[in-house]
Amino acid sequence: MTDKSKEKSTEEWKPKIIAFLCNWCSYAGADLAGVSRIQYPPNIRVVRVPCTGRINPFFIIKSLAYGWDGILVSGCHPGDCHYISGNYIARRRFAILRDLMIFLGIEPERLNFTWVSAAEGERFAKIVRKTVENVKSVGPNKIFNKKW
Amino acid sequence: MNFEPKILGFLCNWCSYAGADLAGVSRIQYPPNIRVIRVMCSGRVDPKFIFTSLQVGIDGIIVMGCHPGDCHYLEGNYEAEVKFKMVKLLLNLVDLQDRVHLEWVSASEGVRFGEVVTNFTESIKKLGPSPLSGENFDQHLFEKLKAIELAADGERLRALVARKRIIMEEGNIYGEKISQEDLDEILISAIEDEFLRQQILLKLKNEPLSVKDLSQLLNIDSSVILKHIISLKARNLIDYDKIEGITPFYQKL
Amino acid sequence: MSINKESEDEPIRIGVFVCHCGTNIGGVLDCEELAEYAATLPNVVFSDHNLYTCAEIGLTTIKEAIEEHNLNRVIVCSCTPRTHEPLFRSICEEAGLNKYLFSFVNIREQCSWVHMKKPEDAFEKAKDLIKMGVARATKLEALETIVVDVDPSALVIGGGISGMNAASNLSKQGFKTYLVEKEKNLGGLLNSLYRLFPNDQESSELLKDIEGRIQADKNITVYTSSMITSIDGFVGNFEVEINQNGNSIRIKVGAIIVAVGATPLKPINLFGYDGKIRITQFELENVLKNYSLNTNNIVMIQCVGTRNEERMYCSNFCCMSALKNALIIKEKNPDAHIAILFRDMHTPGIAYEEYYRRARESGIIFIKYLPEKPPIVEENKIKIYNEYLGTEIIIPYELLVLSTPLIANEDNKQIAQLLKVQLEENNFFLEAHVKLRPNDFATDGVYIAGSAKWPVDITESISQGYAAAARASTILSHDTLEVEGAIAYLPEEYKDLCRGCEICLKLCPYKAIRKNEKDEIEIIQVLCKGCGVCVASCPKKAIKIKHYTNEQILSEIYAFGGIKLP
Amino acid sequence: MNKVGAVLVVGAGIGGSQVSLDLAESGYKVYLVEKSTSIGGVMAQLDKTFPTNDCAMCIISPKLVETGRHHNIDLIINADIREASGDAGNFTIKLTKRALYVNQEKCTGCGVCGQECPIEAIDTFNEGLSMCKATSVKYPQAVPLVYYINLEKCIGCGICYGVCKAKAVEYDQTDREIEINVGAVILAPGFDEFEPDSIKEYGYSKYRNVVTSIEFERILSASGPFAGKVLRLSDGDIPRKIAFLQCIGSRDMKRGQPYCSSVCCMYTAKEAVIAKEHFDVINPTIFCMDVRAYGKDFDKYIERAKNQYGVRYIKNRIASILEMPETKDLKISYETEDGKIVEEIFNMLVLSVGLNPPKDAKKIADVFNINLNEYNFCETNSFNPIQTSRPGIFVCGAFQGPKDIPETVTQASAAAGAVNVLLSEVKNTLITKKELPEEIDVRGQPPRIGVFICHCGINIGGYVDVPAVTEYANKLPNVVMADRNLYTCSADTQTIIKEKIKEYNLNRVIVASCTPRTHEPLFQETIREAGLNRYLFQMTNIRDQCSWVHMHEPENATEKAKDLVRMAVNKARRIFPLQRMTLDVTKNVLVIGGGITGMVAALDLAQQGFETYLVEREKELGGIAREIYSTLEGDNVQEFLSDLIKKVKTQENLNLYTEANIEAIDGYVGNFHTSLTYGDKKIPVEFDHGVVIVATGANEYIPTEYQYGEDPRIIRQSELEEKIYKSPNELKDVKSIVMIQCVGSRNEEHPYCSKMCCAEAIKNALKIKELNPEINITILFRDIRTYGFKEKYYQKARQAGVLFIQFNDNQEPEVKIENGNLNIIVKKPDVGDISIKADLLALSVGIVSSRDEKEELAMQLKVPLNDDNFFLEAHVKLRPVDFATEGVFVAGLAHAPKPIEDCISQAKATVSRACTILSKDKIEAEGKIARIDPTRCTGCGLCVLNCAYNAIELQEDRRFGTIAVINEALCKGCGACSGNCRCSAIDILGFTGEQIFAMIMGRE
Repeated sequence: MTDKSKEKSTEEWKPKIIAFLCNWCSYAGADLAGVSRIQYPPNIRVVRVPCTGRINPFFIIKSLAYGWDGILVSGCHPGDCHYISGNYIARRRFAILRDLMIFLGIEPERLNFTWVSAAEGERFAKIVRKTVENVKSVGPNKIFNKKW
Repeated sequence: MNFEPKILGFLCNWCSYAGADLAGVSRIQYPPNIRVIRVMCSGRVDPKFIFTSLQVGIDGIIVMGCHPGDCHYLEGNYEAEVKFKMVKLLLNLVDLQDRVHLEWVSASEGVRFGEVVTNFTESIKKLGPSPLSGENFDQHLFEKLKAIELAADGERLRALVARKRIIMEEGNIYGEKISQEDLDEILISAIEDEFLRQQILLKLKNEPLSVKDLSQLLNIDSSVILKHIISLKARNLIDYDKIEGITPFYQKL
Repeated sequence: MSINKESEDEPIRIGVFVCHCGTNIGGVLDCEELAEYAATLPNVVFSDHNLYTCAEIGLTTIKEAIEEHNLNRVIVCSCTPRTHEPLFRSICEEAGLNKYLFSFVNIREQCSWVHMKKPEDAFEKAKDLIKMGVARATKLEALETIVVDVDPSALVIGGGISGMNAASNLSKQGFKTYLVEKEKNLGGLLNSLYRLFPNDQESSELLKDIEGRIQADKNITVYTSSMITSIDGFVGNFEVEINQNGNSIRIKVGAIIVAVGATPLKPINLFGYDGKIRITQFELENVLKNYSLNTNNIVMIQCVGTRNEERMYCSNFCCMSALKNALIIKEKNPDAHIAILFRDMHTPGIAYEEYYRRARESGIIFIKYLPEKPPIVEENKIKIYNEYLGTEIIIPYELLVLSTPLIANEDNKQIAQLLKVQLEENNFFLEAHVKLRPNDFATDGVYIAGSAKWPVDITESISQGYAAAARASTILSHDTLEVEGAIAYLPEEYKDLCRGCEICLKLCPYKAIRKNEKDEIEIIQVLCKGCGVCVASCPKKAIKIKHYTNEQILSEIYAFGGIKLP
Repeated sequence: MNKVGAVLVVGAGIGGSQVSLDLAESGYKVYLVEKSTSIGGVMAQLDKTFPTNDCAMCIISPKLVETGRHHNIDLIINADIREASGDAGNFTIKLTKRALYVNQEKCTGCGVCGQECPIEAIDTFNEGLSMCKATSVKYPQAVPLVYYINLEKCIGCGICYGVCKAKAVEYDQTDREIEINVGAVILAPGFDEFEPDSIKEYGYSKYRNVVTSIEFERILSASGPFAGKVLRLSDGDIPRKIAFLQCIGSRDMKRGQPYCSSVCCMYTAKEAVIAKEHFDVINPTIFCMDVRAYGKDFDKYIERAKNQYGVRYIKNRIASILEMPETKDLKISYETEDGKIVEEIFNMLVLSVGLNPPKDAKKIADVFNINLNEYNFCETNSFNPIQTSRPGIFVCGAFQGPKDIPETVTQASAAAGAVNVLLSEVKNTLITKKELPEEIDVRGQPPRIGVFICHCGINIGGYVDVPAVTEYANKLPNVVMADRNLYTCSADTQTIIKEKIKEYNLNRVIVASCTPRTHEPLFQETIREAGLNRYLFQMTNIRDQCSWVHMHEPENATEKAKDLVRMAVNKARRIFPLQRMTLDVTKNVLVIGGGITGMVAALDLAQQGFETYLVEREKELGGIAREIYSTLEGDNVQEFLSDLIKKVKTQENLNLYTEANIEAIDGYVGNFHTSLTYGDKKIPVEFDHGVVIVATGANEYIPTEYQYGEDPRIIRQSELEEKIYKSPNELKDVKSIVMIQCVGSRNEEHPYCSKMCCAEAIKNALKIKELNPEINITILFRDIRTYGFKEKYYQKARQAGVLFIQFNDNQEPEVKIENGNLNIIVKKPDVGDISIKADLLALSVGIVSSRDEKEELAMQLKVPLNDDNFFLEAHVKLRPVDFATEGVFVAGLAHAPKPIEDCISQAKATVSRACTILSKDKIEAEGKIARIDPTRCTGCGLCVLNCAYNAIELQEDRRFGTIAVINEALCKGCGACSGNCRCSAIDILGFTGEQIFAMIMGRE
């Protein structure tokens, strides 16, 4: 690491986090946070997907490869899935993915999987805060050198 | 010891300040305790000025404007009156209401200006030094006054007061006139709410506190505190901090 | 425009000048010591004391000190800013200092003179006042005065006697004048009058004279049968749209005079009014024009439909009209029996009282009636209770004349809205101040004359026309208009705070605040007078005021309180 | 008289919304009239719902949005019905729409008016636990999202008018009279909660820590006043011990209502469980009389509450409540099972309040001229629970009697079914259909993207630098124009968008504004009107998820907005038109099962002219109902049944196959093909149909316990009923009858409640007492579950001298036959064993469903069974008669044990659900669905397992071998298959991997 990049990392570093939200619960929860004007850090960029079940593990890996500092995946609470069982499938999938990523040397703090319901605006904000904190705690994504 | 109160006067440029000048020209003698701040119109006197004055230990504050109907700016003194009424109501909450006074003095009333200042100075002398003056001022009261200032400075009370006169005199948007009493009732309840909320916020500024802590510190029933905690939370001014045992703590955002 | 000596980085350098004012101040306060005290205050780099600061030598001292000590704030501690501020401000400007960087401390009217017997306390007070003045001066900012161009032309609304005189007067001063009349002819009520009191001139004569002058005047454009449809802009720069018979005409003027006059009341359902043998005083004028009266018994009733609950005002000229017309009848037909039933005769001034005397001498009978016992009008007689006799009198009549008041025009409301000016409770126009600004509106650049404001007679109408013209010329005679710099404004960085609640807009007495086409609050600088009510009321605290900022006032409070708050 | 193809629905809770959607989808114009300002009713207030603990808002809000947007539903909020005249088929309704003082069309729901309003009011949605403003919206996710002015509180300051950028505030609005013409009316006004103020002993509104269950619901809710923290009101602490008191205002002859409110036992258990879930320190205790967990999977829930969450149940009413002055805790004294009075301190007390008829029930009855029952609920009868006393006016939901959400939804659909029968000939006469221009073919064109960025008044523009974002958007690749609007959703902006599409020849449109959840359909409609395929649209949310949540960081918010716009552009560059597949619908129905349920459904459908095939396995129609003579309420079942059978046999369009055996059911929604054999000769027959209704029923349990079958005196309840009705003489010498409840129910083998056995026992007991009051009847029970109005008969039975003895769950009575004497021994720990001599022992047996019988059909239809071998519906709460597989429905005992009226409700509900499909000539499938790349598919079949909708099959392909094939008609586009496909052979149209990668990548 050069001195210059060191310098850069010490100044106000704003982690970029990509969030995959399921359309029916978490996206609605994020909307509710907005309607209730609950403030949270502006580091996340949301990609709306129909269901967490739709999230290919590849999306996560690619996101890291493209230099996002952290990932947030949020779906319906267990049992609340609009598509009956999609979130269960996602849960199993991410449990494995997480192990794999940790095995690859990726800090688990970058990978944040959670549930947020349509009534949990406050919780959504809290989770974003927590996610940003988590990602901040491990610093910029350096595992993948690819920059845009 | 002879108590010489510090008195601050806010005088409108066109009537009262001229009246004070006339008192001078006429060599009318009055107690030298008053210091004057000239404003263009008594309507300019932001309630904040009065609360700040009390906070810095001034013993008495008098606001003077043109007589009703004489305002150089047509109706600024009426606005001053409405605002002053709120100031009184707020100061009632901490028993400082007698330290402020509103009076109309015209440019020709030099003698009267002298009388008004004399009387007000006397009344403040009788009250004795402000509990907020001196080195060992009442910290508790100071904080309460700060809360009052913030309450008066908040959007809600400012909006209510700014529209009060129109609603009373010209009628509201439905074309009805609401009586002073009814509006005062609404205003008083808003004042009480905002005062308490600001007190809570001030307390939370220093450290996270629980409802029970706040209840004890402010000597207000804890269920009432909780009610306002909910309102403050809904306004995103405070949030949960932590839970100790079974007691949630709140922090200011 | 003065050079702004202050720049952001420049440290604040205050000069304090304490005035002895002969012995006025110096006799009570130790000015030298005050000057020394001032020197100890933060940011004060220079202090001095003079015998008369306002004298040439004092002023020179200030100028020199500004130069020498590179002062960027000047404080004079002397008399009252109300009289002397302009002087010191101009001295500062001459020395290249923005006039708003000058501050005044009143230690004479409000200190030495009023606490002569307590010089020690007065001294302490003076110190405090200086301390407060210095604190305020530290926070002062240089302000620019706003200059707007003035369109040297005027619009007069209403072509009656008042409006015509105003127009003629303005034109004579060299201002292009537009005279708008809603009727086909100029003249207004003059058209319906016969002779005029107190000189018994024929109305038509007067009308012919003035109308001739107006029509001949190239500087006056007359629009008859015309209505104002819109008025935009502000003092010096009004944009007016006139509708003449369906054609739209747009003009630009610097000032506007409202001289729309008033309308005589038709006393429907009062005293048996029928327009034939029971007519109004105005209708009588017409009868008198080509004298066709062959009746001997004439009764006049005063205060018909006025000074009652519905119209709590006196119409001012009706007593004189009645006297005048009665005398005309007497003149034509000395045998006529005329009785005037009145409540109070209003004949102010020498000429008018003279008229009254003549009427009495000519044998006209005056009978007072009480408002609670008004005359009872029957087929051809009138019953009236006489307070002095304690009985009812019966008077036969062939012609009954009712003196009715002028009432506000129906379209006053509409015009008021266009001009954003106020009406009073009877829908007459409301002047800015009844005593001090009788022909001004609160809105700058708009003036009022004649019966539009209040029923007045011809004489008064003419003088008000002149007065309004004179007021308008104070604006029009300048190429540009310098507007007060200490005004309210919505700073760019606070614009986002504003939610558009319109509280300020409703409170502003000068209509200086409006919502623009983007639905944003906008303060029209030239209209603002800087009273600060909007600032003290804005719930979002988005509106600020210059020269009386919160920071400035609070700094004074802190200085006095002696505690520095965080 | 001309029938009118429109329906009035009164009340827009979950019932009213369901009925409206059903009818709107079936081709009727619906006027949905709601007295408050937003739809959703009580369900929107709930935190979670039992028994699944689903988040109420998650599952209801999509439904509400759909209701609010449906082009056949005319939503009239804040309105009261004044008059209803006319007859079935043609009513004239006069109603008053009260002024909102906000223009509904103009209001964008941005909420600035509420924020700036200086007047506070009590928030009724939060049950008074928090404050709202005099200008407010009912709740943040309200549909329609319209603010209104609370005139009682408003002082008329006019601030809201000034701050409303949309100029929607209209103070001069007045109440508006509306007259509408409809063919039928459905009443769904719901209920009002019992107000416990009247019962002083509970201390409600006197003691701060006593709350009602609905208040507690808001306390639990994540969007409630405490944001989901369970706090007590006196001091904001978490209550360690919460006591729940059941039956407040229910089953209370003196101070409340005599009936059972049906839902309280379950919601109390749910509240206790959720409270425990929120904070483990909370220890809930429930004081109750009986635990009435009679619904599907309810008992399991109670068991979980007890065992998993440690919820303590005390089967006693409490004696007194006292507030401790210092701590504000509550001292409760109650009687233990062994008769001791004990005192216990609780930190908080929740009163499980009952359901009362709506406060305006009498007014509703007057306006519509219908009868109310003795409790002021709507009067109906057992065999037609949705029909009011006036033809053409139907009822559903809690106004008919206290009930939970699934039953309400079922009844709502049932009412819709009844309307379908009444108005079938005027179907599709009043609905609107938009003429759309032909779609522009954009194939082969490079993307030409237009970006519209919304200021949303100040909601976005106040925090995000919209001009900067617009400028930024303009520079992005393929963007040919970017523009900004004050309100992109306003009508005039729609015109602008259309003009710009023409002017710039746009083939992709992006709107950056609020949430696509509510506004995407609007913009899609706009671009479709301009000739673009609706999938050529992208929306990005820079308000709810950007400007509103980063108000204090305008620069970062602007940066985020730019990123979001760029991500949308990147995706838009890769989107392409999608076509919604349309399918022809075969307007025939297969109804499987010829019991009451199946017959009612078949009859209702055939009456509408749909060709209906009713298939019964046995020779006789009638199923289990053949053994039932009377309902608890005294209705004659046999008469009803024979009448029904007669109708079925003579009904036109109704093809009846008895002794039938279904060989195969193929196909999918709209296009099923069935082959079966019927009659003793096994005649084969084949037919096509569009939908399937499963009404295969269930069986009575044949007990092995209590020595059943070993002694003629030990019989089943149904055998006793037969005796009563057929041979009452046999009972002549009987002096003592004992009944044992829960035989074969609520045990390990059958862990569910059979719902009807308590009623059966009481029904028989009452009938016997009627025949001979001298006979001693003892009912041994665990809980008496006479829910709803059935409680009345429980009271009656007790008054008639029937003895009720409770036995503990783990201490079943013993049957001893000694010396020919039949003795039943009940163990009571407090008083010792009780021995009762009986001449007859009637066993109240449950309903069971056998896997052997059901499995084959389940396989044929690809629908699931639950652990108890009943069919599993798509969603317990909101789709109670649907299967996840589209076009297949379930009703009656096949779904779960239930009494006849519930079966009929479900039958009618399936009729309505079927009509939503059958009423259309073509059905449109989802456009955003899965697509398989056959070259990559290895045919592993994992996706087949993952698909919740049975939309994937493995098929042999000539070129590729075994591959997965998507049934486009069934696919919902959830993407579970795609995410799991190990060869990345499956992609989701509209959310393709490429598109999402583009969003991930596109950072400069």
